Amino acid sequence: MSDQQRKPNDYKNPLKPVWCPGCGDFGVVAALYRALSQLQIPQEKIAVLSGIGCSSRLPGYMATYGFNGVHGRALPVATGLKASRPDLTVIVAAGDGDGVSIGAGHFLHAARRNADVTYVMMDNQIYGLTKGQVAPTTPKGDKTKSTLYGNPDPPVDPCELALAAGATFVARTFSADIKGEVDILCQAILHKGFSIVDIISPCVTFRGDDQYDFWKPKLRPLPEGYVPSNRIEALRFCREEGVLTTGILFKEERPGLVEQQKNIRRSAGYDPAAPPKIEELVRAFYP
Amino acid sequence: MSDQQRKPNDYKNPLKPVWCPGCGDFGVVAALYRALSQLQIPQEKIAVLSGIGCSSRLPGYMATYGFNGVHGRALPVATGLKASRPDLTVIVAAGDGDGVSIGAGHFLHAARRNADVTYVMMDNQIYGLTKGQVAPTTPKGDKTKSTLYGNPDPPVDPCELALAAGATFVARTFSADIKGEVDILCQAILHKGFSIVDIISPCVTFRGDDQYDFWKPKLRPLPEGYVPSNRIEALRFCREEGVLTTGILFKEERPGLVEQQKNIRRSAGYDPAAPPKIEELVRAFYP
Amino acid sequence: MAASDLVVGAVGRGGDGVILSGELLMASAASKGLYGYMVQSYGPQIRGGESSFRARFSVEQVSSPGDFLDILVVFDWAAYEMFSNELVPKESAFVLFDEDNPVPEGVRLSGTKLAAPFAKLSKSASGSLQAKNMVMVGILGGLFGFGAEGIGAGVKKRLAKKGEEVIKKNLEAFEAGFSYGTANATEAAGKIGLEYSPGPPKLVLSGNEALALGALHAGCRFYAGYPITPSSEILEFMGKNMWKFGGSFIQAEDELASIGMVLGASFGGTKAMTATSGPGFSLMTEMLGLGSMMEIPAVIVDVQRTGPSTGIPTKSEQSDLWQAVFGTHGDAPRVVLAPSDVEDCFHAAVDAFNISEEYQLPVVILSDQLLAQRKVTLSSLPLDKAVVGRRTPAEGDAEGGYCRYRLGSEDGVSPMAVPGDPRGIYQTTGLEHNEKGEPTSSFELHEVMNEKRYRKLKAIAERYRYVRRYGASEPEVGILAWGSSKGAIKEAVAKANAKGRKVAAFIPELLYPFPKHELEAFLKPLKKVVIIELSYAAQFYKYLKTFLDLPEERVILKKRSGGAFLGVSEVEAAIEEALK
Amino acid sequence: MAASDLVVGAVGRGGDGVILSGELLMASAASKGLYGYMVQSYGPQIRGGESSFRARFSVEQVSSPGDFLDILVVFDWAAYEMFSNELVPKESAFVLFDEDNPVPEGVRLSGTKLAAPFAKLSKSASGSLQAKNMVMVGILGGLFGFGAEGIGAGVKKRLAKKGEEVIKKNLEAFEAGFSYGTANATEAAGKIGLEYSPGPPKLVLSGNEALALGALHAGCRFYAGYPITPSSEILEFMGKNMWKFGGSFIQAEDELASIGMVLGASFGGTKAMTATSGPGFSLMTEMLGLGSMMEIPAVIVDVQRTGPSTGIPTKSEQSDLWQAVFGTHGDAPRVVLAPSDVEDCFHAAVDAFNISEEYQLPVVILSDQLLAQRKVTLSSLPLDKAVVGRRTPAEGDAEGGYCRYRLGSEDGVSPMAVPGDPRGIYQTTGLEHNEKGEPTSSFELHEVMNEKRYRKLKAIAERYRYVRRYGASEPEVGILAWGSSKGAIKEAVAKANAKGRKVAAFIPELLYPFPKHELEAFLKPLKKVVIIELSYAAQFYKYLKTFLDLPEERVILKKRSGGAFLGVSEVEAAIEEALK
Ligand SMILES: Cc1ncc(C[n+]2csc(CCOP(=O)(O)OP(=O)(O)O)c2C)c(N)n1
Ligand SMILES: Cc1ncc(C[n+]2csc(CCOP(=O)(O)OP(=O)(O)O)c2C)c(N)n1
Ligand code: SF4
Ligand code: SF4
Ligand SMILES: [Mg+2]
Ligand SMILES: [Mg+2]
Repeated sequence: MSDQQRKPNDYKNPLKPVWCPGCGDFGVVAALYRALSQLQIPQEKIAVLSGIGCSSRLPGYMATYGFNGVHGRALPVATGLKASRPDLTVIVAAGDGDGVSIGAGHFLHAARRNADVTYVMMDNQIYGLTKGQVAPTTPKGDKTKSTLYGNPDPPVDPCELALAAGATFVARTFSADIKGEVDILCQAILHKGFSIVDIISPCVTFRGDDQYDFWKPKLRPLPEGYVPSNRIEALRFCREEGVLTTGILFKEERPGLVEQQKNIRRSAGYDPAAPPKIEELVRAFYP
Repeated sequence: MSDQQRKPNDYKNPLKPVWCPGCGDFGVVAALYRALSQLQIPQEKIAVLSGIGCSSRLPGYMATYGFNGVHGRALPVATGLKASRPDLTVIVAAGDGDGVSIGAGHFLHAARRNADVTYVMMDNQIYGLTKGQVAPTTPKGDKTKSTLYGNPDPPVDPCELALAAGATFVARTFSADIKGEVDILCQAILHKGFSIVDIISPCVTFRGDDQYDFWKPKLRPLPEGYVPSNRIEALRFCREEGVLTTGILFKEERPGLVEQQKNIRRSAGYDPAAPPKIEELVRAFYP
Repeated sequence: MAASDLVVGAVGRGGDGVILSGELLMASAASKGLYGYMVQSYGPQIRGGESSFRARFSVEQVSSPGDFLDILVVFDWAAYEMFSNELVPKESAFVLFDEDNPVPEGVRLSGTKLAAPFAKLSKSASGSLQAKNMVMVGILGGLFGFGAEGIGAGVKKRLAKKGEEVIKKNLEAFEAGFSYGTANATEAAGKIGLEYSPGPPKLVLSGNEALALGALHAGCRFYAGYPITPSSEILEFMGKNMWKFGGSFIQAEDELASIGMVLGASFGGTKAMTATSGPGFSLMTEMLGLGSMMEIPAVIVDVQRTGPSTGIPTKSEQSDLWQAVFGTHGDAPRVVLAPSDVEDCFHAAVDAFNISEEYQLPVVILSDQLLAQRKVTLSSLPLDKAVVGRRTPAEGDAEGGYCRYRLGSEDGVSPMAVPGDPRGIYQTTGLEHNEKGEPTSSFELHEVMNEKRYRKLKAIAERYRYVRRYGASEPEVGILAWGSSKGAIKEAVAKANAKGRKVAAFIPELLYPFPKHELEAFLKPLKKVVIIELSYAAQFYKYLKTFLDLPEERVILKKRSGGAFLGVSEVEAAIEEALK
Repeated sequence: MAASDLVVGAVGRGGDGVILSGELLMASAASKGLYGYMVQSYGPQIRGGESSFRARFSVEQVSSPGDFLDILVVFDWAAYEMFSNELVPKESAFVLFDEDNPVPEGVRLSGTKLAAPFAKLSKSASGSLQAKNMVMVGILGGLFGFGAEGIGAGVKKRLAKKGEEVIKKNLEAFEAGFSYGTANATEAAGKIGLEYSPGPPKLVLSGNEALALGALHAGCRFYAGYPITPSSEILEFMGKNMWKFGGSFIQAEDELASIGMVLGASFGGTKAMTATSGPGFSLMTEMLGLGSMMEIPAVIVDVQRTGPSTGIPTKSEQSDLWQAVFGTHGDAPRVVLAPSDVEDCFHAAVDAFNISEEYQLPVVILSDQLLAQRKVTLSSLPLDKAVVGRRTPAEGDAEGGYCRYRLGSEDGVSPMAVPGDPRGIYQTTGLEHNEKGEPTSSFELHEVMNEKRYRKLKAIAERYRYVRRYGASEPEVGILAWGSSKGAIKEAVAKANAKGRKVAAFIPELLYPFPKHELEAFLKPLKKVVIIELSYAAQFYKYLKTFLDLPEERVILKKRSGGAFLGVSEVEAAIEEALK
């Protein structure tokens, strides 16, 4: 494998996805296959992690290392993996409930730490796997299985939260726009530090079969010449009504977790060529 | 009590605080006594809740109902209490670790729901109770018990997070500025919906005895004529370096949790005068 | 001679409408006063995937979904493969399938095969294939003389939202099927039809619904929860109905918040509940301990599914017992109730609130997927069941200063003030505390406060002994089990008794504190004790050992993993082994 | 005749420097090759509050902090009130206090009272009152002939950061105290001085430090944790030292994240650990189950404190046993180790990593506050202790496709590929899965996978039987206990043996799977079995019953809440009762 060209399908494993026909998540995984192929990252050097949700089934369809853990906690797992194995490309696939409801705290902290992980948020504004309850991204007023009288709460915007928490790469795209997605995913994966790609990924079963028709006219690329370097500017494309701006909203260079940890090791005097002996540590405990 | 004037000391119970001499939290509790006295809220109509931390000891010093629960989870407890007992004034006292580390997810969601709770964040940029480890608010580079080589991560700003999550009242003040604090606390308590008051409250023991000298020259009130109605404008006073702007950064009217729930009850046909019988519900289960 | 008991199964995939057809059969049975019991199964796909039901109808109360089918309907043979373990027809069964979709090579199953024109009749009667399920219900009615009446009401109710036109088409498809069935009713088919005289209509309820109804009856006016299979129906029920009763409902951000909200509401004097399944329940254990320490009433429902970790979310198991009884750090008393049938779920909810409010501690209800998601018919719910409230400070209790944790009461309970009461102002804490609730690190206080908290369990154990006992009054073999296993056991015991076997079953519904004396009395005369449970680690067996000395030499342990129901024949085999 | 064993206690409040003086005494003892054992106590205030230490010094290894004091130093009588239960002087003791601060009316305590000029000498020698503690150490040295030598090095090391000037002043204060003490050494005072011949210097270590050292020795190269008393020293140690070994350290946002990070690192092939106390441990149980299901090595340290809930965070208890053994939903095998002294903490860490890596499952180390935060002297640490690694796919293991969860191995373990290995690519899940790791809802697979996961425990039980046994070889009375209680028990057993009592103690250090056969062998000859534990709910006793049949009629249960150490005399009383 290592010498020949890796095709998108080489990142796909033989399992047939259990997603509903028409689910947006098909687009996301297809874009991911292509992005990885474009970057030619060896399969064995990639780990895709997730929590629980329809979206979190994604690692199971990859021909890479995969980890489908518990609901809401994929980011800590990914952070631990990346910190200890900087040589791996670490990608997290998450649902909006997984990421900004039960996992909201971890999301903020992964962004703050600038953990070198690509966070692929499959944002469908609903709880898919548990069959249609309200998500923190569900529009206000919407009726769902758990908000029969209309969702009383305004939605949060994952990109806005990421910006507030200090994320260094924040982008938004649409699951059916494979080309746009592949491009953004490639950049996100190449980014040093925490990158979030908020992908609107329709749940046709619980948000309705018309989701694609609903979203398509709303999509709007970032304005020509937009430079994604100002946090406050980026916020103008968050929490939008009526439109959905796609593209890289924000990007900043700041040392990632891996680099920070390398620096600390250096300050602490770690010498890979001559690792210390435990005896030296023990000596400090003599009076 | 109900007829006579309630003095600040009437909100104080006889327990002697266990805070270190000089701790900023003394200022916070003193301001709270005064604010409640100013508002003349009956003690028995107030509940002060907290998690765990030096700051979370606060409810124990109040002559009101109090609940000192577990680390990081005071906001859900407060939300449950307020939703079911809208007649009570519900205040949460939290540390920065309690609120934006372990409790970060709850913080976001209480703000999003606009739960009618006043969140008093006693922000000391450190873990006090556990004796000096790094907090998510600790400045980058600072040495603490757990960051001996300097904190690698940038701090988060609780006000910025609150804004991103949809909080409707966001203010900042300083623990030793009792007058400013009392004023802001009064407004926060009167606010319908979620209000956060980020109070810089020095930990003299683990941040140094010079904390007051460090902060005082940095304090700056909001510019003359500032109208706290624009979220993006408010963000300019977040994550500041060198200065610390105090005052009400943002305020917005949006139905709080209590009002929302009242509306839903109305839509569902609840009639307090003629509450339904369980029999009626059961009837629906006959074929 | 027609049977008094009929087990029907059907399987198909998305679009086949299998589940709806099962529900219509249940509705029709209920409307005629028949007993019914239905379980459903799904493949991993949310829409368009495989699904099946099995339903049992009877003139007498049934307590299990039966082992083998009398009638099997297959819409899709690939889907059948998936559930073939769960849907095994009898030798005497009829297997129906679409004539366009014959039994594939290699599929071997017993019973008489009948090809029927599901698709064709659907198309001709309703203009589309969508009404295949209605045709099927019709054919069953015609062939086996069952389910014909009352179906109209069921269709109207279930499809009300879809409008007149849809209802009409569906009814037409049903009629087409029914005529076909009647016309083709062979003598053989007639034999397995149900013979019954209609009675007053029955309720159709799932365990989750019964539990939620019980909670509302008990006065629950606050619910916070987070969706999780197989408990979500409780959340959805509350999200729909709590408002009508003037209560509050919150879908929390996670389970940590759910239980936090419940404790907050209960601190405020409102009866409060949350429901979840294993993964969420594990997250709740820290605050379960807080409730125990602060002595706050709270009802926590854990609808068990197959574990560990995410396990098999849609299947039943009995492996959260340890977590319910022993979970959380420290010595934290709580009560654990385990309903064992759908009606019990209602009772358990009321009892849980009563115990929790009266004794001021968290009560866990251990339900399970089979109990929670099956639908059964019930004659009624006991809506006059007594409901008790919390002990609040009476005149005099606040004399000399109100003490939230006053020592000295016999049952360990001290009056709990409700915020708003000026005489009862107190501050509570999860730290160890003195009588007033002030933090302490005194060992002596810790010991007396532990004693106070545990004294409540003693009082509860003396007062409540929820136990179900079935079978022979002087048994030689006794079966010990809990939860949804009861159904199959009850039935197997009845069968064994009918054959003259001296067998009885003991099903504790109060698991902690355990009704020890009752069990000891039950065990005494036994020659053999059979413990049956669906937990690989034998959690029930080992738990019993913590509290009493089992007569090991007489014990036969029948434990296995969950993921498949306990079958009546499995229990029968265990009984025969014990009698040998 | 001078004693071979000396117990010193001191109490004061913020600014008195009590704790530092204790540490200096320990350092001085260690530098002379003496054995030492020190515990500290604090009031609830972080700074300026009450604090105390008690330290025991001896020429022989001691395993408990002793019951009563030979010397008590009181800087502040109000502070003394707070700890008076923990610091009870013997009849023959000397009680020292500042001459300006005499024994208040109403304080009654035994021993000879000695007023000493702590403040005055501090002022005159160092110019401030800050060096009172040094004067105290000096006076003790002068009076009782102990601790004088080696103190200089200790002061220099401890105060290095404060600079030359401070060190000089402190040493001068020490000298002033020492001269005063020597000049005033009464004959009586000489009597309780220690007589010893200096040996090679010893290590001074706490259990938390020993455990962290063990982890690094075992190859732990990833640590994630969240601060919590009494485990934070492990976090702080790792935050300081992990980097030097090229590893990673993260202070996580909470305990859910801590264990998540550990599982992530371990999935990547790195040995990983987290440490917490009860409240954090409760939060970890969901992902403990994930580790068990995914078969991922992970070491989780729970340093127990008094519960339930927040309890008494600074005091020891043995009440997280149930959570460690039974916590999490579902049937989730894990291993539980319980070190019983400071040196054991080192061993337990290495053993935990060895077992965890070899058998691919989470291992919990149950430490406790008394074990974790006490400081003792040790001759050495066994840095040659063997360390083993994980079974990874060998040549041929991936033939026909790599199966992460290959069935069929005798010990249930299947080779685990490390990301980066192209032949070992797999996807793991917390759902039940087949050999490849693909999700399944098959009951049959669930059963065999449960069996596979539990088979590991059988293999471990056969291979490891960590048990400590003390006392008579043919005992009549046997004591069963675990964890830090061992110290007092060992000492009480030795005393009883010296009096000819046939007593022995059995301390399992592998709690789960339990060394059943060893215990049965131990129990057989006993007339009486005394079970001693610091858990109100008797978690150990009840846990033992789950796995074996205790001879109930011969069992004496001595259980109580934690919050105060188990005393040697308490154990002696239990022994006498059993012998009666
Ligand atoms: C601790 C825990 N709580 C709840 C669940 C149940 N659960 C599974 S997925 C899910 C949410 C699904 O929504 P989302 O994360 O948006 O993913 P989607 O299915 O929409 O892709 C929930 C609540 C669980 N598995 N674990
Ligand atoms: C679940 C849990 N984890 C950890 C702790 C230990 N703990 C107590 S307070 C605290 C943090 C204190 O910092 P902060 O919230 O900023 O409050 P402060 O003491 O600074 O006021 C921690 C980690 C705990 N009590 N519970
Ligand atoms: S339920 Fe929704 S999110 Fe889940 S697979 Fe189906 S369409 Fe996709
Ligand atoms: S440790 Fe810091 S935060 Fe805590 S009481 Fe002392 S000064 Fe205040
Ligand atoms: Mg979603
Ligand atoms: Mg703090």
